[in-house]
Amino acid sequence: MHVSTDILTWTAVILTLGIFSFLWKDNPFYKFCEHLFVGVSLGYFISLTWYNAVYPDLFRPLFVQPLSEVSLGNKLLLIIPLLLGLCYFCRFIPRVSWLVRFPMAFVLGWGAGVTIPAVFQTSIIKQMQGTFLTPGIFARWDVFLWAIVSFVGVICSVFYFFFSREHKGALKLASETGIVFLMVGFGASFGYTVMARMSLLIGRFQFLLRDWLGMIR
Amino acid sequence: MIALLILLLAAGQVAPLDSGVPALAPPPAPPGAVRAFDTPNDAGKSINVRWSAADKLAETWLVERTEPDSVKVIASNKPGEMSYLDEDVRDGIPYAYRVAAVTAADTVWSEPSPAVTSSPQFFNLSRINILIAMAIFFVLVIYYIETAKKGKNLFVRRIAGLDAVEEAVGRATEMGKPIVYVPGLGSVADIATIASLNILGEVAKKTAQYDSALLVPNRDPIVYTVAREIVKESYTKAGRPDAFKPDSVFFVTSEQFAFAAAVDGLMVREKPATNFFLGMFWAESLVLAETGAQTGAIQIAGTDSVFQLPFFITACDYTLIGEELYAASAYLSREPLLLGSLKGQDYGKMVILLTLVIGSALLLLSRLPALGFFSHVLGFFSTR
Amino acid sequence: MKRTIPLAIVLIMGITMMVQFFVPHPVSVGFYDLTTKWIRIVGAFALVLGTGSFIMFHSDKVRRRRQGWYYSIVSLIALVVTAVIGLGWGIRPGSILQNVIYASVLVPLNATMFAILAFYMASAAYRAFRARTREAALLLVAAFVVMLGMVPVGAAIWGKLPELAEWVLSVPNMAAKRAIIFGVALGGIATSLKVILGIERGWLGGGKQ
Amino acid sequence: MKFFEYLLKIDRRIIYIVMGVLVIIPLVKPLGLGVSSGPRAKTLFDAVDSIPAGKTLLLSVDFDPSSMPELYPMLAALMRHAFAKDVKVLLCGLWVTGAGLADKAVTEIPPEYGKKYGDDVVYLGWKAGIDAVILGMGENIRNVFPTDYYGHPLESLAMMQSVQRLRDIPMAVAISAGTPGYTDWLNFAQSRYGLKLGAGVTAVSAADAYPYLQTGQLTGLLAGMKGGAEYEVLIQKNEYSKAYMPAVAAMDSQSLAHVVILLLVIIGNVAYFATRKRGA
Repeated sequence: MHVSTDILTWTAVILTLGIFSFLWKDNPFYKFCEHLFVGVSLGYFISLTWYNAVYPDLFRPLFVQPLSEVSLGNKLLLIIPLLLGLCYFCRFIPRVSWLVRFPMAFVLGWGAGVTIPAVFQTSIIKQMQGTFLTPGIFARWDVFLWAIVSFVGVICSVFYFFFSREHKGALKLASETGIVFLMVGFGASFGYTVMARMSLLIGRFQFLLRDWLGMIR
Repeated sequence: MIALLILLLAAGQVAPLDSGVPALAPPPAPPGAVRAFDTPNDAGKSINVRWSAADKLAETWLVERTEPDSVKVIASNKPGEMSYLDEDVRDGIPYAYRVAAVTAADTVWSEPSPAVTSSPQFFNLSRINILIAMAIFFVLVIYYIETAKKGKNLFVRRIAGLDAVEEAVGRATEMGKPIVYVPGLGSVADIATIASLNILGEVAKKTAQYDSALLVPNRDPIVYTVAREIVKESYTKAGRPDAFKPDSVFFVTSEQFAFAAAVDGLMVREKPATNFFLGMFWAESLVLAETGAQTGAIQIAGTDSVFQLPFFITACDYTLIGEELYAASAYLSREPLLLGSLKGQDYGKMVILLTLVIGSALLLLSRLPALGFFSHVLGFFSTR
Repeated sequence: MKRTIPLAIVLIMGITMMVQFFVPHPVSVGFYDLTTKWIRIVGAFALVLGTGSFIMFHSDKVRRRRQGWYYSIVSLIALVVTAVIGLGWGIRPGSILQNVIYASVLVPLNATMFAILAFYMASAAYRAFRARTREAALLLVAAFVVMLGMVPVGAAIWGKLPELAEWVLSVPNMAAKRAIIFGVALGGIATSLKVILGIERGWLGGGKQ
Repeated sequence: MKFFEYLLKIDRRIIYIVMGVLVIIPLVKPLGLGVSSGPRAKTLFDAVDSIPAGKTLLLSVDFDPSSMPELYPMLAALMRHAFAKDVKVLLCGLWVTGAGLADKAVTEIPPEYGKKYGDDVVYLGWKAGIDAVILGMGENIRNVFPTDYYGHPLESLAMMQSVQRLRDIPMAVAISAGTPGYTDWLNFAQSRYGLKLGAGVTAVSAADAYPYLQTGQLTGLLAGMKGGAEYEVLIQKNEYSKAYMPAVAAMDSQSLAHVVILLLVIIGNVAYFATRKRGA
């Protein structure tokens, strides 16, 4: 077992223990780490956004590249997103703060316009195609049985989320079956969430035991 | 050039150069049904070439393109691949294609296909199914929003979690303990937060009538300002403007876990009779629900985050699952916009279910010999 | 003017992008490429908005000496130092930003923040997860099956457990998730439609004009 | 009944200590419970295995450090598998915080197989605008990534000559911790460009991927650390790698941790119902 002497590993260890200390009691060491975390992650995001988006897509073609590489037409075109982006600044100037609505409108409108057909394609049409009962279900008894069970499960679960009529009679039976499917579905998510959190904890302990204390390979 | 030489050899019956060559294999039959057509539903500049193999002898296929000023072999395919997508063509120029079956000894060309020009299309026919689905759903949503606007009473069924609200506020008043209402950690743009704020308005009306204490901690500064307005308005509507305490609605912090820790401290100190956790939640939902359960309060939770619902369902007394949260806010606020779009979505779901049932019936019937064409139903739902 | 133009932009952009989805013509594909580039640029400026409110929030807390103000100084210094190093010496691998700040500060903080959730999970499992209702009991049973079925020890307890876990995941869970996907998809589409048609105006941020 | 009341009042820090100790023990002294191999991991393995040498496997790094324990072993195993089969690897990412992780993989793993940057592996870097990035890559990769993460123009990289757009790539695997992630690759690449798509996801979002597996949109799935361990075992069994297998080593702790959680739930409920019946 040989403890690492690398300053960077020690920084990481101190910060890891700082966050773990919140489990015992909320303390100044934890508060320091948390505020450090918020500041560093925003600074990191700004740096990456500049080098990966703003500089190559806007700054270089507009200001750095000569007219031979980027035609005047394209340069003028780039003025539009630049102006739209600058409108975000107006949010802090009370008199013109409504200008921030222009870039928001552009982003929201574009996003909604792109999302609606894509969601129809992948989440509705494609999923419906997967839900249909096809002649293929007659292949084997268990394939047939589970295909019917799944089909009924989808129908009943959707009926559980039906709000236009009181759940009585047949609708009550359907929504009761639906809730059973939903609960098993949530149970599966619960099981996987436990698995995920445990993996993260194990990952942190592996870091402490291997990179810091050198106790495991 | 080599092809020419081989042809000469075969045609001229000249003795084969090396005697080791076995008797010449019979020449392969030319590929049949050579078809070239402009690739549909695309941005142009691409032509599809298809052919069928007359026999099994061909080892490779050669595809040759003739355009007004040049003739070029553009591809050589393995025996199995009997199609080629030619994408370095220009729109509006006529092209003709020939395909050759090539074996070690022979190259036999097919008849040239009729000339074809590539062109872009203005509508992608393979996406007609998505267009129809969109049209149906848009009509439903807009129709119901309009009817709701005209004041027509739209029925929304009772939701389990909401019955508990009446009882929960009553219990708080009897025990003389406060109610903690957490409108989630999301922002004003999240649907779940908007739904939660609508429900907060109704809960505030009840706490005004019963004169019990209401505490509303917030994580988002904008949600905090909106929440305070809503509670103030509810107290005035309930005829108790004086009972409204401004600092009962307060901003805590925007850091996720610091907020959870602060609300935990509040619940342990105040020992509220009822906790409401309605809105957007992330991993901190566990921290809140656990501490709340420990203090013995009735807990009513609601979120549309599938990952956090399992924790609320097991740790709280009542849970509004996903769309029930939206329906609850439409039900309580009776706001035409919310009612209309909720009804539109409801009947949208019914259209999906109906299509699934009828479609499945047709598909299963398609096994019968006479009704084979029903199998195209599945094709209609394919996506490219 | 301050409301009609943004609403017009949302309507025009929404409709054009929906139509563009159905038109494979090069002009439409070209329009798509152009607008996607613009979205990336405008998106980067939105970050400026976030940074601005972050700085205002923390500097206000320091100026007013409100409770815990010295922690806000830590946040502000951390932001400035990281941004200066990142923008100054670049983000290429081996740069200070990547080797020091990213690997030894951001990674441990981010990973540990999630790791402590495992501990909360343990205490909540013991103190809060009750089979209060029929539904909660059903949920816990399904969770047991999946949790045990997904790890080798489950197979040791009962040979068929992994198979049962696989069945729970591919039949009931799949049916439930598909129903939820339909509901969420329609919900999202309805909201997007209301934004495009100007029925949903929450994003305008209220205000009199 | 006093005993049950005491049980319910246990301070949560005691539970934390019990949990911590039980997870650390197997890490230091493995119990050797082994790893079962699921069908989903095998499907993905076979799909990657069938990629002809010289072709390119696209890996999208859409996760951040907090999901590293679950997803980084998958990234490493997939790269080792590709290199062992002389398949070229192209990396890109939709998460800004994933950039550092992809860079770590590109610096550490290729040397194990004597692979050179630019010829056998290229990392394009991270880009904002999720659907804009994927659709852009579908039309022409250079539109979205004029240069790679290290600033070299794509023309200068030998491997990129044969890869202009998504149609030139036989298969992609999206390793995602949430959104943006594999669902975006499904929405904007798989259906639009017919790209064969596999996914590596965190355990928590695995349950939601099943509908897409059933429709065939997804070719194979690695779920959580267990999925990573299964893939590590598969590439080791086929002699594609002899490297240390972090995910497999962690599976013993994972097993023990799950058993602890289940026991805690059971004891908690027993104590709850015992006291409630008497106290009600």
